[in-house]
Order: sequence, then C-alpha cells, then structure tokens
Amino acid sequence: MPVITYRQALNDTLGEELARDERVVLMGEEIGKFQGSYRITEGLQSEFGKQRVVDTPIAEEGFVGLAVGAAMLGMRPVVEIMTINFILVAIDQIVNHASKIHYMFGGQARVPLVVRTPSGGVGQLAATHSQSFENWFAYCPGLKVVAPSTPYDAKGLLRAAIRDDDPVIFIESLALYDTKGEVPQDEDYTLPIGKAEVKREGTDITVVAYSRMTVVAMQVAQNLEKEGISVEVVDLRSLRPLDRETIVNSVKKTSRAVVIEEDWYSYGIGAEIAATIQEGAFDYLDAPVLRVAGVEVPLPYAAKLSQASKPGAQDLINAIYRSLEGGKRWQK
Amino acid sequence: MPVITYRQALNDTLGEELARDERVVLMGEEIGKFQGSYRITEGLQSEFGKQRVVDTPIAEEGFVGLAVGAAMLGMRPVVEIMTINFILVAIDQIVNHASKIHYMFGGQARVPLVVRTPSGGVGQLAATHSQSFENWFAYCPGLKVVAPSTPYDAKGLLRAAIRDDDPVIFIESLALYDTKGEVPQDEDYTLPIGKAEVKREGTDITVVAYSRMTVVAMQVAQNLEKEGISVEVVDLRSLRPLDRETIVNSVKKTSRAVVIEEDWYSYGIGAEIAATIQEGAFDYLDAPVLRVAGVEVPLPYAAKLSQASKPGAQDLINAIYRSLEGGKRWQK
Amino acid sequence: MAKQAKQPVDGAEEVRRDLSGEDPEQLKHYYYQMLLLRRFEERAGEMYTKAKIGGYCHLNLGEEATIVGLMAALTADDYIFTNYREHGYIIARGIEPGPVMAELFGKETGVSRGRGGSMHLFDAGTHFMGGYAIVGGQLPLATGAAYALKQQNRPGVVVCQMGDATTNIGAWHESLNLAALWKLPVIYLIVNNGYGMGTTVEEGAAEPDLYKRGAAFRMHGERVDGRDVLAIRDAARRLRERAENEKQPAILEAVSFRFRGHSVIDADRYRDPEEVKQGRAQDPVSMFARQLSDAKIADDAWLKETATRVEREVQEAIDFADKSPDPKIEDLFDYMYATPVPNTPGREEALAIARQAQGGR
Amino acid sequence: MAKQAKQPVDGAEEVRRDLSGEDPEQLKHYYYQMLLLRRFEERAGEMYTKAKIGGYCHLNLGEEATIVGLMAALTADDYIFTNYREHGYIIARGIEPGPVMAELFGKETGVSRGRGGSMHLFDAGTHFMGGYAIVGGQLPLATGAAYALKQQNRPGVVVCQMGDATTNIGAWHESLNLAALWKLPVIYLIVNNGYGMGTTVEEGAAEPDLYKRGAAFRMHGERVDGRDVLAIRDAARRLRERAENEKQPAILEAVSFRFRGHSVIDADRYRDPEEVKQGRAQDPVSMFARQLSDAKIADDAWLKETATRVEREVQEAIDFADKSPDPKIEDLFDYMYATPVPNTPGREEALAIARQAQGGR
Ligand SMILES: Cc1ncc(C[n+]2csc(CCOP(=O)(O)OP(=O)(O)O)c2C)c(N)n1
Ligand SMILES: Cc1ncc(C[n+]2csc(CCOP(=O)(O)OP(=O)(O)O)c2C)c(N)n1
Ligand SMILES: [Mg+2]
Ligand SMILES: [Mg+2]
Repeated sequence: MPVITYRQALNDTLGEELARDERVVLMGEEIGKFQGSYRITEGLQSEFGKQRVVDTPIAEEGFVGLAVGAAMLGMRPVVEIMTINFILVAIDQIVNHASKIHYMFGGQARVPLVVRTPSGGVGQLAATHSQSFENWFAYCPGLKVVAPSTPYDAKGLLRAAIRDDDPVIFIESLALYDTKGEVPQDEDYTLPIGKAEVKREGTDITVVAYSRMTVVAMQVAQNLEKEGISVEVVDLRSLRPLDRETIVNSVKKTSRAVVIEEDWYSYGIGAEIAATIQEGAFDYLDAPVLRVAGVEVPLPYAAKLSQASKPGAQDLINAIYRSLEGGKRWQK
Repeated sequence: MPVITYRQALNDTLGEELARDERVVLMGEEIGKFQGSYRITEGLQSEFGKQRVVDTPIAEEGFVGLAVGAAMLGMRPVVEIMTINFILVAIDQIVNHASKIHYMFGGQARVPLVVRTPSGGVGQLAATHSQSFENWFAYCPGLKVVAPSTPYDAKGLLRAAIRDDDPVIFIESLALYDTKGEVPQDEDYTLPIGKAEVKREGTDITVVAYSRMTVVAMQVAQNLEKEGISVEVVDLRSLRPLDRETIVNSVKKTSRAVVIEEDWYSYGIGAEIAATIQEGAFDYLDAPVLRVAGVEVPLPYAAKLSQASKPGAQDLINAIYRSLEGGKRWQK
Repeated sequence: MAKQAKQPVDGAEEVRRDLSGEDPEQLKHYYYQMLLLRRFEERAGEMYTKAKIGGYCHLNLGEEATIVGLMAALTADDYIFTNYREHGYIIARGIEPGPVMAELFGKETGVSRGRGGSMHLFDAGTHFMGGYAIVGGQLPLATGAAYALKQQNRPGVVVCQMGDATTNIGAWHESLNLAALWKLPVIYLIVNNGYGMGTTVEEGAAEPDLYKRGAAFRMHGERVDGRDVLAIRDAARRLRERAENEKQPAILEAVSFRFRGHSVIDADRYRDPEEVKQGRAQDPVSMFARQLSDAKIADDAWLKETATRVEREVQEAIDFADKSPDPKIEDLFDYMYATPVPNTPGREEALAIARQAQGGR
Repeated sequence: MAKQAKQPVDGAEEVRRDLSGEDPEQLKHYYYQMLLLRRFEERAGEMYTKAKIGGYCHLNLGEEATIVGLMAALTADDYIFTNYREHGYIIARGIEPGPVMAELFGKETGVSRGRGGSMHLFDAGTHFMGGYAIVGGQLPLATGAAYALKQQNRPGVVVCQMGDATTNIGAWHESLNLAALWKLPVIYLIVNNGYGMGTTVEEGAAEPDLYKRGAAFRMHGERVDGRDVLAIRDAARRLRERAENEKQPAILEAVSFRFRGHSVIDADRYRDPEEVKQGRAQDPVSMFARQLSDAKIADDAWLKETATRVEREVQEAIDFADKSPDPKIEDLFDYMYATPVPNTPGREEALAIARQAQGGR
C-alpha cells in the first residue's frame, strides 16, 4: 500500500469527495488562493474552481452558520476553521444551531456539515493558539465528533463524515499533518463513526488515546514491549458517540488503564474515559485509571515552560509504571 | 436569621457591593429599566443610576469584552448574561481573553470580572434555552467557576467573586431563584472560592452535587434517612478550582458515591467527579461511582419528554439503591 | 424617543391608501389573514395563562400587516427564516392554525412534532425554515440558504426576519457582509417594533435608522410602514425581484408597534401607558378594516362573518391541539441523528426512561 | 484590485510634504524610530529562521510610518491595544528593543516575562495593553478601556489597532456600536495593508472603503496615507482631541503595503511579484529619508550615523535577549491567579513538573 502523509490523506479525500458529489463544497479562510494555512486544501481551488472551494472573509460565525443554512438546503459543506482556537467565535452556530436543527424541528431538516479543524499545540504557539476544545463538542448531543490518529483513519473518517447527514466535528492535529502511514489508493473505504479501534493488543494495561496521543501511545507501547510490558492501545477515533464497549472490554482484559490526552486535565476527555471505565469495569480494575494530560495553565510561550506543560511519552511511561506498581494498594 | 430567597440574596449582594465599592458596575441586557429578566437586579438602577447599572444592547461578545477591558483598567464589572445559552456568542472573550490575560502577560494585568448567568432548565424552555455549560468554563485554567445552591452560599460566593481579582463565572439556576434560606443580614461574610462543603453528614453513601441538584440531593437524603440510609451530601460550590480533597475524603468514609448533575451525562461535570473519586479513593470504593445526569438530547419542548430528559429526585434515589445493592459485585 | 419608531415613514397618523387598482378579493383575503393572526395570538396568550402552553411565548400582535404583506409577495420557491416571534409567519405562509397551536401545546401533531415549541416552529413543505431563539442566530442560516439557492441555480429568494434589536449583534454584520460580497438572493426583514424587550431602538443602535446600516456593505435598504399591508407587499415584491434576478440582497425595515409585553409573561411595566395607548390605537387590523369599508370593498356583514369564521378556525385549532396526543417517551431519541451510527441511544434506552418516568426503576 | 489600497489617498506615487513648519529634531527622531522598527523587524525575521523565535511571528515591515506617526500623537495618558502584529507599536511607545526581543526569544526578561511571545506583548507602565492574536479580540477590550476612562473621568483616549480584514468580524460591529452609542473616547485604527493573509480587502469587505463602515454607527471615519508619518500623526492628533474632549469615537484608516508574507513562515506566493515590487518601492522609510535630505534636515552623514546607531541598538537587543535567562519551570504557576484561592497548583506541583522535565519521575 502506498505510504502518504496525514495531510495528503485529507487533501486526497477532499478532492475525491468534491469530484464524487457536486453538493460538496469547501469553505474557509485562506483555503483557496493561499492554498490553506496548513496546506490541507492545496491545489483544490485550481482544480475545482472558486465556486467549490470558497475563500471566506474572517467571519467564522457568519460562514459556519452560512454553511449550516446551505446544508439545510441540500448542500454538503466542509468548513475549515484554521485552528480550533478560532472556533469560539463560531460556536453558537455549531452548538445552538447545527446540533439542534434535526431534533428540534422533529426531523424535518438535516445538517450534513463537516467542520474540520486542527486541535492541540505544536511549537510555541502560546496560550491563544494551542488549545483543545474537542471535549466541548463531544459533550453536545446532536453533534458527532471524530479525531483520527493516522492517515488511514483520517481518510476513512473524513469520507464517513462528509457522507453523513449530521453535523460532524472533524478534529485534526497540527503535529500529525506530516506523519505518514499506509493508505489504500483505490479502495473507497469508510470507517464507522461511533466506533473505537484497538490499535494494538496487549495484556498488562490499556492505554486509551485519540488523535496525536494515539501515536505517542503506540510508540510507548512498542518501547515498553522491550521491558516485557504488554500495552493494549485503544484509539477512540470517535469522541461522540463514544464507544464505551470497546474501552470497557479492553480494561476487563487488562485490569489497568491510563488515558493520555493533549487537553487540560480537569474536565477533559480523560475524565469521561476514567468515569466510564470505573463504571463499566469496576470489578476488573486492579488500579485506578490514571490520566496523563496537559498542565492546567494558559500555555506559556517560552519553549521550556511550553514543553513542560504538554503531555508526552515520558509522562505516559511514568503513569504506566505507577499503575503497574501500585496495583490495588495504590493511593494518591 | 432572616429567611430570604436566592433572588433576594443576589439582589442584596449586588446592591451592597455597588454601595461598598465604586469600581463595581453592573452590565447586561435589560438589567435596568426592565428590572432584569429574572428580576435579580430589580430596583438597582433607580438606586445607583444608569452609570452604575448599565443596560446594554444585544451584543454579548461586545459587552462582555468591554467589561474585560474595563476590568483591566481597574473597574470591577459584574456582567449578567440573561441565560447561559447566550454565553456562546461571548465565549471567545471569556476563554480566549479574560482567562488568559493575567498569565499570558506575565502578571501585568488583572481581570476582576464576574459573569453571572443562570444555567440549566426550568419549565419547557426547550433545546436552545435549557442548557448547562458550566463544565466548559470549569475546564479552563485562568477562570474560577462557582455555583451556589442556597441563598446563604449565593451571597457568600457572590461577595467573594466580586472582591476577587480574577474572572469568576458565577453560575445561578432559574429554578433556584425562588428558593429560600437563612441569610445573616449584618455580617459581611464571604465563602472561599475553591472549597466544597459537606452540606450534610452521612455514613452510607456520598452524593456529590452542585447548584440546584444540591437541593434535590438534600431532599433525597432527608427522605432516605427514614429508610435508614445515611447519605452524605457534598456540595461542590466551586467547580474550578475543584476541591478534590473534600470529595475524596467523604468517599473514603462512605465507600460509595453518586453524582447528580443537571448537565448532559457524557463529558459533564460528573465525569470529572467520578474520575477524581476513583483516582483518590480507589481502595475505599465498594461500588462504582454512578452518575445521574441529563438525558443526551437537545431538550424537547413537550412537557413529558422534557420532564423525562431531566434528572430528578427519583433518578437519584434509584442510583443510590443501585449503588448500595450492587456493592462490589455490581456490573453494568 | 420611541416616537420616531412609531410614526416611521411619513408621520401619518393612520394608513390611507388608494385601493382602486387592487383586486378586492385579494384585499379581503389579506384582511382575513390579518384577523386570523390577531385572534390566534390573542387566544395563544390566553392558552398560556391556562398553562396549556409552556416555555416562552412571543406574540405577533401589532405586526399582522407586516407578516401578511410579506407573505403576499413571496412565491412557493422562496424560503423563510425567522426569530422566535413567528406564529403569524408560519400561518400566513399557509400552515393551518391547528398544527401550529398543537406545537405550542407540545403535541405530536405540532409543526415540529412537539419537540420545538413556540420559539421553534418549522415546516419543510412550505419552506418555513424555522423559528430561532438565539438572537441573530437565523441570520447566518438564512444567508446560507440564499447561498445554496444561488449555487444550485434555483429560483427563489430567502427572507430573513428579525427584530430591530437584532441589528446590534455581530451575526448581523458578518451575515450581511457575506450576502453583499457574494451577491446572494436574500432580503433581511427588520421588524422594527420599537423595542428589544425593554430597550428602545435608540438605546441599542447608534444608527437608529436601521435600514441605513446596510451602508457598511453597500447594501440597499428601505423603510416601510409595517402597519400598511400593501406597502409591505409592494416593497417586498420589488426587493424580491431584485434579489432573484440581480442577486442583490437588501434590507427591508418594517416599522410597527408591539402591542403587548415582550413575551406573554412580560408585564410591560417599563413603557409609558400613554405611548402604548397611542401605539395600539394605530391598529393595523382595524385600520385596514376601515379602509376596506371606506372603499366599499367590505361591508359590515362581511366583516362580521369574517370575524366569526376566524373565531371558529382558531377555536378549532385549539380543539385540535387539545385533543392531539403527546409525544411518547419511547420516541425520545427519534430525530436524534439523521444518519444512525453505533453507540447512540435508541428505543431500548427510551423505553427504560419511559418506565422510570412512570415510577418504575 | 489591490491597486486602490496601494495608492490610497490621492494617487500620489510618493509622499511629498512641506516640512517647513516642523521641528527638525522631531522629524529626525521619527526617522530614527522608523528605521529602528525596520531593522528590528528584519532582524527578528532572521532570528526566526535561526529558531531563536518560535510560534507565529508577524512583522510590521512597511507599516513603520503609521506606527511612528500614531505614537507621536499620543500622550502618556492614552492606552493602546493591538493585534499580534505589534512589535513596532510597543517599541515606538517607548519600550527598549531589548525586552521586546527577549519576549520573542521567550525569556524571563521579556516584556511579558516570556509567557506571551511575539503575538502577546504587553507593558503596563506605558499603557501598552497587549497584542491579541484572535482576530477582532482586542476590539471589545479597547472599547472597555475607553469606557473605563470615561466612567472614571480620567484624561486620555484609547487606540485600538487592527488589520483591514478585521473589519469583517462580528466584534467590529458590536464594539463600534457600543463606542458610538456610549460616546467613548476611542480611535479604531485600521492598518490597511491590503491583505488579510492572502485575501485582498475587496475580497473580504463588501464596503472596501473601510473608513466608511462607521456609517452603521454614525461614526466619523478618515482615510490617510499610512506611509506618511506626518499625515498619520496629524490625523491621529485631530481624532484624539475629538475623542478626548467631545467623547466622539472615530475610525482612522491608514493605508500601507505589507512588505512580506503574512507571517515569517508565509512564502507570499499568492501575490503578483510585480505588485510586491511596486509596493516595496514606495518604502515609507526611504521615502522619508529622501524627504529629510531634500529639505536639508538630514545629511548623508547623519543618515549613516543613524543607521549605525540603529544597527547597534538592535544588535544589543539581540544580545540582551540571547543572554537573558529562560523562565524557570518552578515558576510555571506564577501569574495563574491574581487572587490565590485553595486547591490551585502552586510551587510544589511546579517543582514536580520541573523534576519530571529533567527526566525524573
Ligand atoms: C444571543 C441572545 N441574547 C439575548 C437573548 C434574549 N432575548 C430574547 S428576545 C430579545 C430581544 C430581541 O429584540 P428584537 O430583536 O427587537 O425582537 P423582538 O422581540 O422585538 O421581536 C432578547 C434580548 C437571546 N435570545 N439571544
Ligand atoms: C478569529 C480568528 N480567525 C482567524 C485567525 C487567523 N488569522 C490570523 S491573522 C489573520 C489575517 C488578519 O488580517 P488583517 O486583519 O488584515 O491583519 P494583518 O495580518 O494584515 O495585519 C487571520 C485570518 C485568527 N487569529 N483569529
Ligand atoms: Mg423589537
Ligand atoms: Mg491586513
């Protein structure tokens, strides 16, 4: 199978869906002439024209809402929000409108909308440009939220999202765009929204992750194998609906779990995962579910502070050790 | 001690703080001439004038941001957002600005701002007017988030919030405004932000709640006493910072816990509480922490559907029974 | 200061018009519709106090001419988005009062199947694309519908109704800029009823001549007497034409007077009683009745008959709503997702909730 | 289409001015400041490619005259809010280049103690109230500062800088409406550099004469050649006066040309090279040097000396930044809250994080 980047997988998929379905239209700031801030839409405006790949003014609330309205009339807009930090000015249209329209109007309207946006931090983008808000959207009934970790998943989930008749928040990651993986070129596969994947089987401990942290978890799992620790990695893929069964089943097998997430610790995605595991696998747990997450500060710019505030492989390894050591006797 | 309503406690406190500190100013839609949509600010504009009690146009992003800027120059604005549902259009100013300014600028500016807003549902306000978003704010470092459940707490926490030099999100509840309780009239007490309160001691099970659900929990606790079940009620009071110690200590004593919350189940406040408890009191738990929460739908208007979607006393009782019955053998 | 809003266009105390060029049957139909809206709203207010209706309930009293005039100008191709004060719009668009009242009653037969309520009416068939209850929320949506019409090369235009105070929110600016920039077939209808809750137009908008605010987008705007059904109709037709054929969006400001409080539960204590008295005196419904009489288009008998007919129709709507079934708790998760996916709650979970609601566990 | 933006005011190819009424020393100081900003930015770009600077970094190249002219008009009482393209503003406001460069380097000696970085500069002492990196975010804040000045009856005005493309976002509308409604002493400075990233003014704004957009608020607006330091200064002075004394907010649009890509990492491939060449040819710094020469205010020796001085000062700033200490991980939670409360992480937790960062557990 050809090996391509996550960026390429997204770019290919957008191009293919534009070609496949004329109702699909891309919208966002700088996605056309500028080729996309992170080059996800590179070349697409020249190929499909300005009517299908639409450059918008800086008016996120306006153009996200516009996309919702267009979706209600049968179009299938795929909107790019440059980074998730800027979604806050548009969030009313997503949460108070897109997520409610189908249900609140008794099924009379559909909102086949995809909002693509990178979450998390990279480099030293500092407090206003390094946040994760996927937990906010995952909280909202009426939305679907996916967060692929590999080029293969990115393609399969983006296809599924575009073909889905509900609003889907599609979480990308700046730090994943250049990562590579195998992606079949001729197969029109989709991945089911609402399903997690056991990305790696193991017996000693379950690590639950999504998006970029899955990549970290996979590396850690590989490294710890040399030490004789067998780590199972569950990649959530979908944050809403949440595949509780796959998570719980994994922990029933391993009896221990660590969640790694790039967002802030308190009230982050990991809280729901830990709560879910203790609810569903209480009698199987040999140690508390631990969470490895971002330090709770507005991310400082200075390189060392920034680095120290973000979760990484070493933090995960430490948590795994703690979980394995502590066993039933572990205490805070 | 005089018994007054939650509304009166808020109204009194706002008036007293306006009188005490001339830097305090109230702002919001319809808080003056209209006397406040829910009459929290009744009479204050006539008493303190239009300069201190400021009616704003419908421009939440604008006037919340304006209040942040004014706070940076030494004022102490207390902003009312009519209901938390409308905060979405202003959330960028709170999360990308107010919460970051002190830290990101290296401590050179302060944002002594209070944003008051009722959360949760009452009556049949339907999907766009019945939501809870306090978990979103509780997630954000740089903010403080409190949610009083009684008139006494409302007064003590509002005073503390107004006198605090950081942005505080002050969560009220439509359904609490008419509830009554004792409030000392001459004592200038404040309650510490960042501390939970054991509102009732018990030995069999801990119920963790906040805002209106504390009232439900207290009623349930009282009723179950007759059945010989001793319920300890922990009122969070502060969602950020979260007083993990008080919660965990309670569960160490009772060995069982249920969280009741008005927000949606997945990724709600209860997820963090459950995760916190299993982390901090793992070896003490005899049953998984259960969550009683809102059903995950855009709240339907029809009375019965609406009612069935909201958490209530009976749901809490059922969860307590389940927790007590299940014990160690409980499974999902 | 609210004076200006009340006597908007030419300071006329009462609408007077030459009706000679008009089809009398058409005029009588307008009157019938206006009276239907009037009585529907009055009775809805009554039903609210009887607790048949819950939540928030905003009435169109005083705005009947604007609504009927607008709808007379639209075609079946057109789409309408409104705010939460929309009962009249969906009725004037052609929906029977029954399913509208049923929605207010929260019944399964309601236009939104009881899920939406007063603020969230919808009818896909007539392109009534929803009442929206977040101020300004409908503006980007309507702009997007206009974008879709243009993109799909379809006939028709979009009307986006809103209140005066809505012109102060950011979504106004972003939406109108996009519509003007991309030349979208949309008419932004500002129903200037003088107030956003208790706030006058002048207290909220630094440019209180709201139709002029299009200047920020080089967008054409007009102000019309919203109590004059024909003036509204004609302006809407003209702007509709322009929007459809020249893809030129526009602002239409219709000035009228809000007869009661902001919503049914608002005691309206902040307005000068004299102002309210004057405002109500210029009642678009009775003014139109007088015009029709004066022009010998309608006689007393017809007016009386129409009143009776309307009374009966509204009563039938109430009866229909009353007798209609509630939505079933078993159906709680219906319409949750248009595309079903794994791990979403379904009928089984809904049944469990239903059992619990009946006192079970 | 961007042509209009480049030759904004009178179509003049080059700024030519009668300098006779001016204080020569003052003019020379403006030139020195402009050159300092120029070289600071050029070297900052260089430092970025050397990975001394991280994150995003936006330069003021081409906007020097606007910045220096503006600051010349302000008093110590005034407050300034800007966007993320603000290095020049804080320097021209009076902060040494050293702490500014140190901030870009992420050092403890930086103006925001290394916490903010290039996009988030701050200096409380000179009322430089911050660079903000969410487009439009600074508008409500600046409006609020003006509200505070008025409320507290203090002298001074607020300047709220932004880019051209920022006039398309909702916060623009809400902020200006509030400022006009409440008569706040604030000047909204639009730095029209022709582009928001790759989008021209005309592609983003349905009214591309941006200063006219104040019509929606009855707010006065002016357009000035942003390459003309004296024109900017004079306009800013006039509007400042009006704002302070008459509490009349205003829009000041300064038109200039963005010399490079949007940020340091933008290769600027979407602009016509010919346009860029032309734009750069009308360089405000060298044009002003020529003016000063022509008017015999500055001779070659002085210009050379000034260049040397600026070169040295910028190098010193780099050296200062280079030698400055990094913030310590132990201080990670400093500035977290202004009012300490229970259950927030403190030094102990920070020390644990520091240990872990050093490879410990
Ligand atoms: C974003 C937002 N803010 C506040 C409200 C509360 N609210 C509902 S209607 C209204 C007044 C709207 O006035 P106007 O636009 O003139 O419409 P009218 O009600 O007069 O028809 C307000 C403030 C809301 N629903 N949404
Ligand atoms: C709300 C928001 N949307 C998008 C961005 C990304 N972004 C940063 S700068 C910029 C262009 C701004 O252009 P302009 O206002 O003209 O300022 P300039 O950069 O030209 O100085 C964009 C789109 C952002 N930071 N915030
Ligand atoms: Mg109104
Ligand atoms: Mg620009």
